Parts: sequence; structure tokens; C-alpha cells
Amino acid sequence: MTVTQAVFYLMATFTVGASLLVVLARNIVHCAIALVFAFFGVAALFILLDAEFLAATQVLLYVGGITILLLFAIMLTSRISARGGKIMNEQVGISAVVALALFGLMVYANLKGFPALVPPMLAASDNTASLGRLLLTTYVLPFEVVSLLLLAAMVGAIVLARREQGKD
Amino acid sequence: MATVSSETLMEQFYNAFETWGLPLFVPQLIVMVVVATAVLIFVAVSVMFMVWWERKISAHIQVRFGPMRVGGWHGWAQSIADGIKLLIKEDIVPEGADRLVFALAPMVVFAAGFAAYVIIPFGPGLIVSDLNIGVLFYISISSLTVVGIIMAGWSSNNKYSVLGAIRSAAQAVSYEVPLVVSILGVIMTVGSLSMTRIVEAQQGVWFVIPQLLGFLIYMIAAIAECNRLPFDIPEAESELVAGFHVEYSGMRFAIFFLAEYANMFTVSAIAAALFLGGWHGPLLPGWLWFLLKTYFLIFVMMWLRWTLARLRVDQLMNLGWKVLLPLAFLNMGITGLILVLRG
Amino acid sequence: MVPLSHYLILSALLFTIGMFGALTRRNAIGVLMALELMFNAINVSFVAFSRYLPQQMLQGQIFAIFIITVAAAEAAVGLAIVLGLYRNFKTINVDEINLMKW
Amino acid sequence: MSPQEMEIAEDTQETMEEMYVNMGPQHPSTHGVLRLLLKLDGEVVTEVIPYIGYLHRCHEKIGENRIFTQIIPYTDRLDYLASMYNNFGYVLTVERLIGIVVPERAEYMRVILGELQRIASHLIWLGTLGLDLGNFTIFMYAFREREKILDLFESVSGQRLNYAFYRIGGMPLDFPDSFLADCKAFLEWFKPRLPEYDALMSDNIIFQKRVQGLGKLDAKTAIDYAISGPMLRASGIKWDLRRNDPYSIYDRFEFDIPVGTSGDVWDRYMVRRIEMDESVKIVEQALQGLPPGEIIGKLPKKLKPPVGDIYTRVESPRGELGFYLVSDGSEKPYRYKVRSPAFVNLSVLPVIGRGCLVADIVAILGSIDIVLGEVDR
Repeated sequence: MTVTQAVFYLMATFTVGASLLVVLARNIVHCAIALVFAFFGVAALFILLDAEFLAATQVLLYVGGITILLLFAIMLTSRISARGGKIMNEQVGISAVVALALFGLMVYANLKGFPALVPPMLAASDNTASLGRLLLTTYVLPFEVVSLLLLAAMVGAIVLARREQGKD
Repeated sequence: MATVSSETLMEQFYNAFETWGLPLFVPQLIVMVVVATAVLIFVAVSVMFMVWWERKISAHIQVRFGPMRVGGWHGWAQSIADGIKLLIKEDIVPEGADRLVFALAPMVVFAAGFAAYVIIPFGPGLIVSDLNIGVLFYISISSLTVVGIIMAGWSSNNKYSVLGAIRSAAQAVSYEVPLVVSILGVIMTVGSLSMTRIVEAQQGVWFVIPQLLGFLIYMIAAIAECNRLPFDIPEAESELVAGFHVEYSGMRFAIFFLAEYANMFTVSAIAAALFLGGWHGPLLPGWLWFLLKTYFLIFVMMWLRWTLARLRVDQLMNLGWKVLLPLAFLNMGITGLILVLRG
Repeated sequence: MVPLSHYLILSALLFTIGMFGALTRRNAIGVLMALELMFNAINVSFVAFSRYLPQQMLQGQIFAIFIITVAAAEAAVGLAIVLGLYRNFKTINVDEINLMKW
Repeated sequence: MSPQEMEIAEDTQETMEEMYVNMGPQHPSTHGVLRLLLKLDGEVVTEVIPYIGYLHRCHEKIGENRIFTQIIPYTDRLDYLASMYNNFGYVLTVERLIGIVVPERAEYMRVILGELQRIASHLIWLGTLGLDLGNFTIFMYAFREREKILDLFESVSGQRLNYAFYRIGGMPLDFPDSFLADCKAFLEWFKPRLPEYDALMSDNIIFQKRVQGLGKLDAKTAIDYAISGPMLRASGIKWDLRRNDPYSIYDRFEFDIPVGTSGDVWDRYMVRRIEMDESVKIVEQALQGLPPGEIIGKLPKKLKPPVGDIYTRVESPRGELGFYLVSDGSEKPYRYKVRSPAFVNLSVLPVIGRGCLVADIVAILGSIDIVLGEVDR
């Protein structure tokens, strides 16, 4: 087993464990903190896949942005020291069956469809630079569309979250 | 040149292990541990120096002497004594606290501060790892601090600490944006995110001259990121007692303290590398120049802290979003325009 | 080296964990977190494809960037909706929010 | 919402959207053991209720069981940052009740010490307001100057905080020989210090932005709540007992009464800041005119005031400090009541503190300048 493999399996286990915690932990703040670790695990996987830029973006956006936002929402909506109470609805059984079935299906397809593909040797070129070039040439239209989407989401979020004046 | 000899040394080191029949990752691991320990020692020593220095600066600004006894000369050993005191203090976990998160929070904060040292270019070749996404790495890893702060604030089971944590999250999110945008001017001029390349590009003119606006915005946002006066709203002593770390004492508090000063060093070092020409300077060796510039910026931060009053939360937000951010965008736009016109 | 299928299986595992969470959590924010997990799972497989398939086209990474952006937008709007729900219903348990009209 | 309802609501508090926070009694910015119950909406304070009584000492009841001279040391503990002035107010009341004439020299000594005390008290207020706003340095500067005033007091009375130095009928000791020179030297040294405070506080844009327009108290509300002292003057009402109801020898001195316009924290700051200038002027004039002679008037062996009551008020650094004494002809007062300015001024906090931010509550409280020893008595 090489170092890369060892790191991969380590990070994979770590990520899966953290995401299980996200789904199963009783305390919602614990879920959010576990989510941070899951995001970190995924970022580490990105580094293994030679996608440093994506890894940094992942940490910046998910850890620095989305998790903070989630924690903010948790603090605003739940009791500060809330514990106990049911966390799952009645669909646990059927959801588990569906999820397991889907997982089985995907693993089956995987084993059938993708033989043990080994990555091609990476050219020494800078991944980040070519990524940037691609984004602003071939994919410039989706890039602009996405920025529009972000703008729309920002306006929407502000309108939704703003309290109406005079009311409340 | 020091770099060349160190590289050949490393090669010999790796070869020795190969001849012993050990896999490559053993020497790699050893190198990692050694480097990490060296950085850790540097962080600890520099933080102790900074704490003592800040006390001295504040004392002299306030017509006092500050620590004068411990260690003889101007109380130089005061921080060491304080550190030992904190180490041997009782570790108190408040009742109703979430023990796991409470214990984890200082580690997260410190890890984030510590990880940023990876990309600080102390001198030519004196960098832990010259990542090709260097600046981006720093920006993303520094955002982890906020998670630690929220963890600390929430797990303490104290309303003041929750308020502090919420304030801190709002502040960090607001000031991260102008901070990043203010750096973009430099990155666009150099065309690389690598710290070494950025410093090398300042051979002639330091970026503080063409990017003065960016530098000022960066410094203001950086002070806010460090939660220091006049932006120390998350821990505002007179309002929130101590903000997110109200309930921490002893060793855990010491780690927060360490992380705070380590962060201060990081933002100053990044500013020195991005805007003040890093290790470039006449006569003195490069690493000394770098440290001098960094400590000068730290001095400016301390000076501000002991002179100014604290901003209010809404003023802080207004400053971040309505003043710094548009100015940072303006800076970026002008830089881009000049770059395009120059071809 | 790690074969591609291992990455894909990991991605599938993360995705199903996320899906299970999205289907079962009562807390609306918990549901959003599970959704973020699913986004991440998909990103893993995209980036893995982009690394493993020949020609080094980087399209996978481009896709991942767009997904991250969309996820950020989704989180912002989703949390705003959660806040709105909380203001109106004083709860964010999705199985208690069952009125079509308020 | 009544306090009881808020207590209940506090127990069932829900989220950050609506949160109840106890500020104090152990808190760095409540200037002692004041407890403020804040109802917060995020950062905005929607309700603020001061809870007092943590320093209650039954001051008035103790007074009713002591003979008139024995009460003097207790008055020190009222407003412990302005002990001289508390003594001043109390002995003035007893003197008026009995009808004792105080020698000229003693009156001058009282004014000199009282005005120095006013400066010292305002210095503490200045320093702590700076501290509340995050400016640590002004605190140290203010304390450096106060230290010198305390040195002067120590040379006169032997004490640094609780002097118990005024006596019914005059003063117990004359100034030491070096006092006049020391006091003049201090004033010469102190006058150039005042612009330093301006540089650190009022010329600083952050300070200006923080306090201007904050905690506005209009003249009508101020009168309705019986606000007095610098707070009342900041609201635009020119009312200073040294001028409007002169006692002792204040009618002999030239001094201005600073008045604010809008009654915000900034105006309160400026009023107190200028009052320090004016106090310096008064002390200078008093030192100039200090006559030689007796320092204590003629007193009967036993102090037995005639049956009757009296209310006397003086302008303490915090406002109208009043003493109400009812005598039944015995050696002890039948009723002894203190009207403490800090207590009355604090009562307006729920009005001016509503709707501002947590940080502003601290600034407003600092600008009211309370001393808990006087609030709780």
C-alpha cells in the first residue's frame, strides 16, 4: 500500500464517519460541526485528486461560508442548549431501505461499468491556471449565468429573511 | 546560497533512508514533524515576545513602565512566567457545557492559526511549502477560526459567549470579503497565487506603492479579522465581558491567547510579503528584513489598539460593506484596467 | 494507485448517507445539511472523473465549481426560508409544517 | 412588560431572536453591583430594567440611631468617589438646622476641597467612560491626575478615599503649610492635561461617532424624571444649585455653567468635560481669596437641634444631593433621608436605553455616571 492509498482510505473513512455523524447526531450543533469535518475530508480528497484550487475553494466556501450560515441559522432558531426530542421522522425504515437499495445499485453499476481505472500521469502544468482560463473562455457563459444566479439568490435571501417593518 | 545547500542536504537525507531500505514516506514524515516542531517553537516564542512587547508598548503609551521585575531586564521573562502560570492552573469546564465541543474549540482555532504559517515566506527558500495556491490557502484556512470561535461560544453554555460568537461570525464573514478583494490587485499584477512568486515580483518596487489603497484596506480588514481594537467587538471586554472565551481558563484559554497573537503575526507577515516586498531590502539578510517589516506592522496594530475606542456593531458592518468593499472593488477595477491598457 | 471505482463508491456512499438524512431529519436545517452532503458527494465523483479520464480536460472540476456556487446560493436561500418558517410557525420541524396555506 | 413577567420569560427563553441577558451584578461595565436585565432582539435592546439593592446598607436607618456628628463618616460611603462633597452636604444640613455660623476660612476650605473632589470624580467618570468604549489609555491618564488630587487630600486629611473631614460648624484641621503651593502647582500642571483628554476622546472620530445622538434625553423627560446635575444640564436646562440655590460661598465666584443641547451622551461628556475647567477656575479664585482666621465655629456641648425638619441640597458631581432631617429635639435625628442623584438619574435608563444596541447601553450607563454606593445607600 502506498502513501496515497493509505491517505485515501484514511480520509474516506474519516469523511464517511463525519457524514454519518451529520445525519445521526442528536444535537443539531454537533451535526454542523461534524459537517465541517466532512467538508474537510472532501477537501483532502480533492488534494489527492490534484485539484488544489477546488480544495481551497471547498474550505473557503463550505467551511467559511455555508457552515457559518448554518450555525447562524441554528442559533437563531433553536434553543441555545436544546437537547433531547426526536430527531427523525417516521420514515426512518423506508428511507433506510431506499438508501441502501440506491447504494447497492450504484455500487453494482460501478463495478460493472468502471474497471479499475488508473489515473493518467499528470502533466506538470499548473492546474489552477488552466482552470481559470477554461472558466473565462469556453465556459464564460455559464460563469456569467452562475453569477446572475448568485445575485438572484442574494436578493431572494435578503427579501425572505428581512422582517417586515411594523410587524412583529 | 542557503537554498541550494539545504536542497542537497535533503537529497542526501532521503538517499540515506533509501539505502536502508525504508519506504520514502518515512523520511518525509520525519521532515514534516521536524518542520512542524520548528514552526511551533517559532510561534510560541514569537507570541511570548509579542505579549511582552504589547504590554510594554501599552505601558509606555499610558505613561507606565509595564512589567519590570521578572527576569531582570525590563521584565523580559514576564510572558514565560504567565505561560507557566496558565499551564498549571486548574482546568475548569463550566456546568452544562458541551464537553467535547468545549475541548475541541481551542484546538480548531489554534490549528487554523498554525496552518497559515505554512505559506509565510520568511526568506528566499525559507518557506514551509510554496503552494501554488498560497494566498488562497491562507484565506480559506483563516476562515476556519470562525468555526472554532462559534464552537467555543456555543459550547460554553453562556449567553455572553454566544453573543460574542455570533458577533464574531458576522464580523469575520463581513471582513473576509474586503480582505480577499483587496489582495486581488496584487495577485492580478503578479499573475500567481504563490507567495514566493509574489515576493520575487517586488524586486524593484514594493506593491505598497501601486497598491496603496489595497494595502490600507487589507490592514483594516486584517485588524478586524484578528478581533483587535478598534474592531474587538467579539470579545468587547466592557460589553460582553470577554466574548466567546468567557468560560475558558488555564491551558485552554492560553491556547486561545496563543492563537490570537499567532493570527496577528500571520496577517502582518502576509501583509509584509504581499505589499512590503517580503524579504527584499538592502544590507541586512532577507529573513531579518521580513521579520522587521512584520513586527513593524504588528507595532502599528498595537499602537492603534491603545489609542482608539471601539466601534459599534452596526458601524463595523457599515464600514465593512459600505466603505471597504466598494473601495476594494474600485482598487481591483483600476488595477485590472491598468493591466489591460499596459497589455 | 487508488482505482477510480473506489472514489465513485465513496461518492455513492456519501450521497446515500446524505439522502437518508434529507429524508429522515425533522429539523429543517438538518435537512439542508444533508443536502450539502449530497452536493459534496457529487463533487467528489466529478473531480475524480476529471482526474482519471484521459486528456485532462478539467471539465469535471469546472462542474464542481458550478455546483459549489449553486450550493452556496441554495444554502443562503434555504436558510432564509427556514428563518421565515421559524417566524411564522415558531418551529422548524418539517413534519410539523404541514399546512399548504397560512 | 413588568419585571415579574420578564423573570418568567427569562426562564422560558427561546432563541437568539429574543434573548434575556443579565448584565451584572458581576460585570465590568455596570460600575459596581448593578444588575441590568436586558431583553435582546439579536443585538438590539428592546427592554432594559435596572435591578438595584446589592449594596444596600440601611444607611438611613443607621443614621437614625446615631447622634448627628456620628453620621458624617457614614456619608463618606454614599458616593465614595466624592466623599468630600457628601460631607459638605450633610454638615450644611445640620448647620442650617441648628443655625450655626461657619467661619469664613472654613467655608473657603470647603469649597476648595469640594471642587477638587468634583474634578477627581469627573476624572473617574472620564476614565471609565473611556474604558466602556474600549479606550483603555484615557483611563490610565485620568487616574494619573486623580492620584495627584488624592495626594493633596491625603496631605490635608490623612485619608485617600473616605475622608470624614468636614465637621459640623467648620473644619477639624487647617491646611498644612505646603498645601497652597502644592495645590497651585497641581492646577498649573493639570490645566494643560485637559487638551490631552480632548485629543484622546472628543477629537477622535470613533468616539464622536459612537456617542453623538446616542441616548437622547429631552428636557421634558429629564424634568419629569427629576434628573439633576450634569445630565440635566446636558439636556439643555441651565440648572446648577451652586448658582440657582447658592449655598456656602459659591455666590462669590465667577464660573460658567456649561449646557448641552440635545441631551445625548456626547452632550453629557462635554458638560462634564467643561465642568472640570470651571472647577479649576473656582479653586483658583478660592485659593486667591482664602482668608486667615478660625476654622471652626462656636458649638454647644451637646448637639440638640430644635424640633423641626429641613431639606438641604447641594450640587454634588452627580447632581442634586439632598439631605432631609427631622429632629424631635433629641441628639439623634428622628428621620434621616438622602436624596441621591445617582439613584434618580439611573431611573431614566429604561427610557433612554430602549431600542439601542448592547454596546450603547454600556455607553449610556457610563454617561449617567452612577455610583452604586449612592444608588443603594
